Amino acid sequence: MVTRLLVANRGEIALRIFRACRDLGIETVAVFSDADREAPHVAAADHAVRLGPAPARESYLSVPAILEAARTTGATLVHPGYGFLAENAGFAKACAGAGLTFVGPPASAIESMGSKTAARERMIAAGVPVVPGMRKAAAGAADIARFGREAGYPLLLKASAGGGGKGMRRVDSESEVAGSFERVASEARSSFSDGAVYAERLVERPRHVEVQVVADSRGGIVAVGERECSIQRRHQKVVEECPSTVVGPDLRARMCEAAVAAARAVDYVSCGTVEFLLDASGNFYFLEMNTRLQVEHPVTEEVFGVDLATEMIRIALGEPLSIGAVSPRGHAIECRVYAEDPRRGFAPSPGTITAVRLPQGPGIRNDVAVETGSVVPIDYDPMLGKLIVHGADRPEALSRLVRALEDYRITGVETTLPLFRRLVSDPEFVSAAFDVQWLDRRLAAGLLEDEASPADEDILLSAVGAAMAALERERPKAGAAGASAWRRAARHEALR
Amino acid sequence: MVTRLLVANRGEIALRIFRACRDLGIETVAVFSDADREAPHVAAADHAVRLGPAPARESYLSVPAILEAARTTGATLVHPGYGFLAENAGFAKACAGAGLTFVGPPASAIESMGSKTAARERMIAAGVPVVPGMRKAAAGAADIARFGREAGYPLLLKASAGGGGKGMRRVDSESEVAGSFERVASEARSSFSDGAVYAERLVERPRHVEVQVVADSRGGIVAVGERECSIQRRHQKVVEECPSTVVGPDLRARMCEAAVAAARAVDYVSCGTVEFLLDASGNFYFLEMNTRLQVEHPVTEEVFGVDLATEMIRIALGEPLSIGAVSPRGHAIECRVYAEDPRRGFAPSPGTITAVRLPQGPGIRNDVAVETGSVVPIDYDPMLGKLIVHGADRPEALSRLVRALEDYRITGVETTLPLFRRLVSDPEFVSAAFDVQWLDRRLAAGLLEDEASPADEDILLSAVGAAMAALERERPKAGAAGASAWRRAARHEALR
Amino acid sequence: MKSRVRLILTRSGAREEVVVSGGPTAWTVERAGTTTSIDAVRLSDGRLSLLLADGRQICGLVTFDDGAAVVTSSRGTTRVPIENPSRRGKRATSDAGDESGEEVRALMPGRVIEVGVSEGQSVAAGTILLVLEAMKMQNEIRASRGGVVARVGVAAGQAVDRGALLVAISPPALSAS
Amino acid sequence: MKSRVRLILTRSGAREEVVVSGGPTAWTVERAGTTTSIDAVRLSDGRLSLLLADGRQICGLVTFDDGAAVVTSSRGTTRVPIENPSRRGKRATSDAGDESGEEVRALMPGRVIEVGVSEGQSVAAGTILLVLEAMKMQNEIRASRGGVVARVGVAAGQAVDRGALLVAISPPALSAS
Repeated sequence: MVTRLLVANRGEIALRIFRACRDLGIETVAVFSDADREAPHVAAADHAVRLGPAPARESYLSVPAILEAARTTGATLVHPGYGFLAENAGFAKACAGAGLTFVGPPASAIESMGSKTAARERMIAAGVPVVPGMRKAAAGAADIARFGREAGYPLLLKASAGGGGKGMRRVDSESEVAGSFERVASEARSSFSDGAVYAERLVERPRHVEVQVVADSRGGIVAVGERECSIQRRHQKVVEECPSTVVGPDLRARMCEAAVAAARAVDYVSCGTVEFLLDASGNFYFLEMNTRLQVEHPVTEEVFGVDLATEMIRIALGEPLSIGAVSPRGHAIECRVYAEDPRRGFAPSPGTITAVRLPQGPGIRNDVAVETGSVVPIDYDPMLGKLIVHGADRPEALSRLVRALEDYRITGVETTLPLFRRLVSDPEFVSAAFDVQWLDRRLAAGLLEDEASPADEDILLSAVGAAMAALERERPKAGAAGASAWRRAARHEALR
Repeated sequence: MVTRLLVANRGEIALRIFRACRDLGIETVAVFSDADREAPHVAAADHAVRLGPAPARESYLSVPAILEAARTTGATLVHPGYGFLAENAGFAKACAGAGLTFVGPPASAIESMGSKTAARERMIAAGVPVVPGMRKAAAGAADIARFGREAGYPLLLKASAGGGGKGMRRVDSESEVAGSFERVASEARSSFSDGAVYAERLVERPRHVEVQVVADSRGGIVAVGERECSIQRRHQKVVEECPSTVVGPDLRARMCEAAVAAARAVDYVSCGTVEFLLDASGNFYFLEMNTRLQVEHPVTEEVFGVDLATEMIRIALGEPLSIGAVSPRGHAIECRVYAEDPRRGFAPSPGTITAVRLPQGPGIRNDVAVETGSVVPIDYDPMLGKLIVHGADRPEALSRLVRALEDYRITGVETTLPLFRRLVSDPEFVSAAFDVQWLDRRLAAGLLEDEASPADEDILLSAVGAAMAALERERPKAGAAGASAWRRAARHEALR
Repeated sequence: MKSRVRLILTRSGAREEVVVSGGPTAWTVERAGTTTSIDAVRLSDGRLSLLLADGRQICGLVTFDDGAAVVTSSRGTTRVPIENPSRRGKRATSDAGDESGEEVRALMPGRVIEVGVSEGQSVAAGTILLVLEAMKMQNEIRASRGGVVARVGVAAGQAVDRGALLVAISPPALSAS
Repeated sequence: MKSRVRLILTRSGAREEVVVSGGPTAWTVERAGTTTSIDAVRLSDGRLSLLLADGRQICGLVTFDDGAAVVTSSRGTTRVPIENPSRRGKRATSDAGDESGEEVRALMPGRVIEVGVSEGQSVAAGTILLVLEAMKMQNEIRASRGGVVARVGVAAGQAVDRGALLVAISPPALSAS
């Protein structure tokens, strides 16, 4: 019987999973909304089924439509990608209920990791380090001071009912405890009608370092090194690397061990990622576990020479791990290319891609879901794809990244490429001296604002360009570029 | 002072060297003929200088024009690429004479390996195995029989003055010696006015396996594994792999040792390749040494995680080897994409490329020198570029190759892509059961002739395509694709 | 915006009638008693994407060349001779035109090395008309049928583009004058 | 086929006169007393490639937008305001047109969530005209100068394309009637 896999997603992750299927000899099924009939992920599949109108809730989030598409096409495997229905335990259960194999972790593991508080308790039980914090609200300032003596300063006071940055206050020493406690408690009472306050250790300028784990359904599990994902804009990852420059062999071993313990604690099966905060002293703390294949998985693939997407499918089919004791080689960096305008506050820039020119040559991988003529709809996440570079070490990877960014061209929509071009010439980025707030600080300090003033080269291009345009207007078939265009047109004619 | 490197070449190898320069922070200088003013290698360089008219002897082979271009642009390094002036000792000397650093081996090493007979003598002296042969012409049949008893059968009798396949005869046993000797001697007398005949061991159905060596100017030398290059059409390599499936660790060690001895024997410096014939019993024989960077170098780069092009430049600048004890990982395959029509005897297919769509995703590298709109001139070798795939093992590399070939599109000229699409489904190719004559036998047996008859899919596409075309003719702005095109045009308008 | 076309397609020598109706995106294809519903769009790279009712997708580039559809897809390139019976009149005329002589055109750009015939000369099928060099290879261009050289469009040494008229040959019947 | 244009380019606020003559590929650029010879071609991807006498290449895409050349190259994107004095008359007219009012257009496709003004209403600079949603983000569109709403081109709930006219504002002086 033919094995057929449906990807309940769109864009580059759908293409990535389809490529994995083709490498495994599995037939592919795309689903699409009315905005995507002509999208590359649809054209790339052996089967394709319309889900519904453009809004995600009527298409890519519609569980009944997706299950029906699987039934129509005879798909037996369903891959959620990332976003949309990934990490939705209900969807995993619905697939199982319809007799389909969900390519991902058990619904129970998704659920366990989905609740942040329950996950924290489980991690503590499994011996995975978490940010030290009081397990219940403080009865008074004395409770806070006692915790501070145990855990060390600085602390972060938090309103139990708070959220979104409200009702939080930094405390640097015991002398500040009493005043700060009163202030947070009073703010909590007025804002949330609940004066409960607790404290946790404040991790200063942490890095985001995560560990890739892969577990099969027979008890096999392996950690495939770490990824450095500290380059974030408003908590969204923008650039990821493998390995992290600040993780040495000993720390790596301890982080991998903790990640495996975290995955084991929820009986994890499939590819997953355990995210940690890492402080300057090399202490790391469990942040959360992403129970899916992540956007940034390619940097691990390049450095470890593995294929996480095919491995994930093989595991769903009941096969044992094929990834054994792999070792890293070189350094990889990924840039997420979004249709956003970095010069206008990263406003989305949907529209039609008038031309795409991808970089190529040694050390460059493109996982990109747009082509010349593609439409970037207004309805979804505006990620166009990912640029992944790989080199023998970080300096070589960076050189290749600079080269790739110079060669990369997308016209028709604004993209985040200009941001990356600035980043690669930033000394702190080049020396990897960053933390999770670094990019936001850099942007606030005007990273993108000192617009280059035109160089002599630009003056010459403008002047000759204007003269050529004038000549072409006057003599459409005899001007400089006109001659060229005409010559080309003539050649085209000759080909008919 | 700025370091500036001139590439005395065009096409994909010029782009490859320019990428290496950019990764090293070296400025680039392109040279071009009148056929190449708009070629991608010119647009990719910091400087570009016209050499002369299209014919190679007036441009890419014109040493004075190239030296003048270096002088004009202040280039201090000259890279010959492959073909044209690579392996031309006179050019290497002319560069030195003009005060330029030639990025390649010493002229003396080029000369030593350039003479096949002198190279053979040197290899024998250095203990590098060569095909056993008589060192002078036979005085009579008895000499041949004596050699046959030493070296073993089959033998190949050759007219000393012969060449191009003429004046050669296979001898399978001693009983055939006398008759064959007379026949070859008489043919030699009539064809070449010289009856001298000698014998050598006939290597049956050999593979072409070559070893990459890299040597610096300080005595450092390393062999970076082997490449399997047996897939050849009329002695031209078509597909190359790394590693060879028939070379185990012991054989590899012996071949690498022999390659290092060969390079040392001519005081080799730079990247170079020692080519061997390998028989079914694991005996290998020196064939020749290519004193340049080869077309197929990327498969070694992918498997060993090294950059041979940057290493070659570093060595020319006097730096020591940066490649140490590297170890292979996975398997890589390269296909040479030519503008040739495999269905018409591989006739060259110059013209304008109307569209290029390169494959992408995991395990795929494109070293390609054409873009949409590029012209493939009639004046030069019609190689468009190379597709290189890499996987954890040969089966994974092959799967990725199949996928890449499905995704690859070049229109406007005919290409060798259809040949590769047939090859990857050939059981002997898939099991690597081939030798240097294998592809020629396969082509003679009609590998490309059993043209697929249209499938139901093709019938449906033809019928709907015809109906859509009819509708579009009638209502240019309201037909199926017309609507689509119109919608896109409208979007373009809106962007202005 | 609806359309209905009757076509005769030839596959492996067998002729098959197909009726295609609908449009611009929803089509019905009737062949040999079966009816297939198809959603068809042209993608930005020019390929057609057909979706069948069971979700199966057929994707490929369709171009038309000399009375045939040329279909290029991941399965390779195939040629499907196609007739539009409602246009039979025109076809017939153009067929007659084909039979009236031969126009030998350059299949690739190159340089003319030698011209072996002159206007008015009678040639047999297989006669070498001229030698064209492209990419260092010399190609002998031969007549595919007999006749009289009506025109020589190039001279030795001349560079020619793909598609350029090299030699026109009239059939013997028309060459009396 | 030869041409000669006098242009005024503005860089960092300073105006510079440039005379470009020649064509179609060989150009001479005169600026501030220096003369540069340039070989220029347009590449198949639309970029210009300029070669100077010392072999230096300058490569980039040049487009023209609202009286400026926009140059995109590996150095980034810069904007060079450019005037063609021989066309000054036309420019002046169009400048006057600019001053006669404001047309607020959609900078990206989206949906109109809310329209805050109606035709005939007086608005101050900064007044929220409407709210446009694109990719889940709500963007407040404000008037950049005061005036009277001459036209509201959209309604709440409506999807708009990039470039669509949202609101037209007449200057106060013209809004009496």
